[in-house]
Amino acid sequence: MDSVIEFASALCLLTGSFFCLSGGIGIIRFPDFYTRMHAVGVTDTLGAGMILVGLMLLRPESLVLIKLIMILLMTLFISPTASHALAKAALRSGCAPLLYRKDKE
Amino acid sequence: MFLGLYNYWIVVVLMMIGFYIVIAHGNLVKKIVGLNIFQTSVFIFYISVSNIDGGTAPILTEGFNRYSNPLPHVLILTAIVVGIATTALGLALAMRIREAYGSIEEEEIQQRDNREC
Amino acid sequence: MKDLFAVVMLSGIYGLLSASFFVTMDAVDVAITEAAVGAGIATLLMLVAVTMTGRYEQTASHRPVWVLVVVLVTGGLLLYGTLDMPYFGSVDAPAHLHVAPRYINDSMQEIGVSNIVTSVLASYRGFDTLGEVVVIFAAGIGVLALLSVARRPDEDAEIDSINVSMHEKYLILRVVAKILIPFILLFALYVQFHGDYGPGGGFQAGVIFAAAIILYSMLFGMSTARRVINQPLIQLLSAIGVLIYGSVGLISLLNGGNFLDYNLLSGDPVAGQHIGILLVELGIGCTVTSVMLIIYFNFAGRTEDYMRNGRKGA
Amino acid sequence: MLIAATLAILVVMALAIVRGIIGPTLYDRILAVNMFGTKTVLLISLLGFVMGRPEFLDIAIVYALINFISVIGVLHYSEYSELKPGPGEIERPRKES
Repeated sequence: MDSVIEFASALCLLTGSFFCLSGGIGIIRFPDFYTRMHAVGVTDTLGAGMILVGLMLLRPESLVLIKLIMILLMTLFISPTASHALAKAALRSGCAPLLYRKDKE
Repeated sequence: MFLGLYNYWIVVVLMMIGFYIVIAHGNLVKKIVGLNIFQTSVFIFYISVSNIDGGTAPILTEGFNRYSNPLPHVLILTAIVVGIATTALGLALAMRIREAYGSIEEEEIQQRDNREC
Repeated sequence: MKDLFAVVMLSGIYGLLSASFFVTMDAVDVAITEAAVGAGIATLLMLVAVTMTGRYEQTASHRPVWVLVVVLVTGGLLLYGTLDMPYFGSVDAPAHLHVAPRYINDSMQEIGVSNIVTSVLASYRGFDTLGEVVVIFAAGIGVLALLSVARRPDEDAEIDSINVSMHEKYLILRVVAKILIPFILLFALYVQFHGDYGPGGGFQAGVIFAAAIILYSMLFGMSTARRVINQPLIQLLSAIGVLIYGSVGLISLLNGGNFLDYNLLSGDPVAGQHIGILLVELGIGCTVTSVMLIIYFNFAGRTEDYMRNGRKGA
Repeated sequence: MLIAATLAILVVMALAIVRGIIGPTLYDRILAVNMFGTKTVLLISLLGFVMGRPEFLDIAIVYALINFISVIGVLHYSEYSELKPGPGEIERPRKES
């Protein structure tokens, strides 16, 4: 039983790290601001969630578990909100997406 | 042989970066950023001194008997909060200078002062 | 870098980075403080200042070589000085041999608090901390003296119009913030009172508390926030915090002990220490919260006035 | 496995710093700071487990909250009046009147 949980947590951690890494590559390689934000916004939530779930499986004690759940909840709240605010602010300031700019030309 | 001293080297490098910014840049806000870097290098110095091999955070629990030194932590904890308060004071001064002189570049302020004298 | 906005952003990253460094160095209390201060409040204040003072730095007309020489020479001398220092992490460094073992070994019996940092902060070196709190208080007064503007109370209609225009812009943020703000305040109280057993204490809690209110004032407008948070009250609170701290010291003096000797606050020395630390942390929390709020409200209020007048002038 | 995840996070943080330094527009930098903040939360939670004292997750919570507040603050002030960057963000020093 223990080894099953350990394996599951390792799996979660690995997939989480993979998502984070792909987000990191995305923020460097993508051509304009909105695509970069897409890369980060999507992978951040999922990657962070996976890693936190992996940690939860490692230490199913009361207080640590509760704190991890709180962090998870907050990540789920905060990360999309921040992305939304960022995109809105960028659009408002007149920073047009790349595709839109190409269409106009 | 001297590799065990690398923490001090990092501190010195950071400190000198801050020092350089404070001296070489004319913009007052940038000078304050430089001062902040300088300040953080001192924090890092204290904290790295307090660290002990195999030690753990100085909160007593069962199963640990070697803790890192709590005294520098206390000093730095208060220093950080005092640091932000003084930084705020510096920024407030910069804002007032901007209102009075229309600029926060050191040289322009100097020129205006000279003209008025 | 000429763009000061970028400089501020990078300094925010620097704050986050140094806080993770503090975690790896086992300094959890320091890390929590740096997290709240270096990454949050400092970045915000610098941004406000940059908004006020202009975004671009002018090119310096000359980069004197002597600056580099001075810096390099000082750095070289400092590096030379480090050669005599004890190695990183060594157990028998002079810093670990004098008072630290006493704190670590005796604080459980004498103070009864498992977080040694808290016991050293509030009890063993209580007088130092009093000094720090007074410095923070003085800085708050300084900012108040430099930046405060006499303002007439905003009219209801004006507030409403600002409110409506912001409502549209910040709708989603407001909904999320409404969920988060009570939680942040609650968490600040947890940090305040859990400081005896985990990382935390008055300084950290004060900053977090202030951060929650700053979030509110950003999303709901300065005028609304000014109505919710009474300015004279905050100024009073910052003084009251110092007063609580000082009077705890005076009470122990009156009970026949030394200044800030909490053993005499109650019949049992350990219980006395508990009461003393609790009160002192409360005082610290009050002062730090209200000073941070004073600083922020004056910075932001000044900027707001400047922007409004600038627009009218243009 | 914890170590591997920690290393991955460190690499991502380095990438975020690179974006923060080169990022052509202001919003790229804000994005980098935001991402760096989330990754710091994860790093601290992981470090707590690596060091064997996971009681210190309070710090990670503080981070998550403060990171949100600072991102909102940055956006709020970057929208203020004349400081808006143009698209493409021409970096030239501007004479202040």
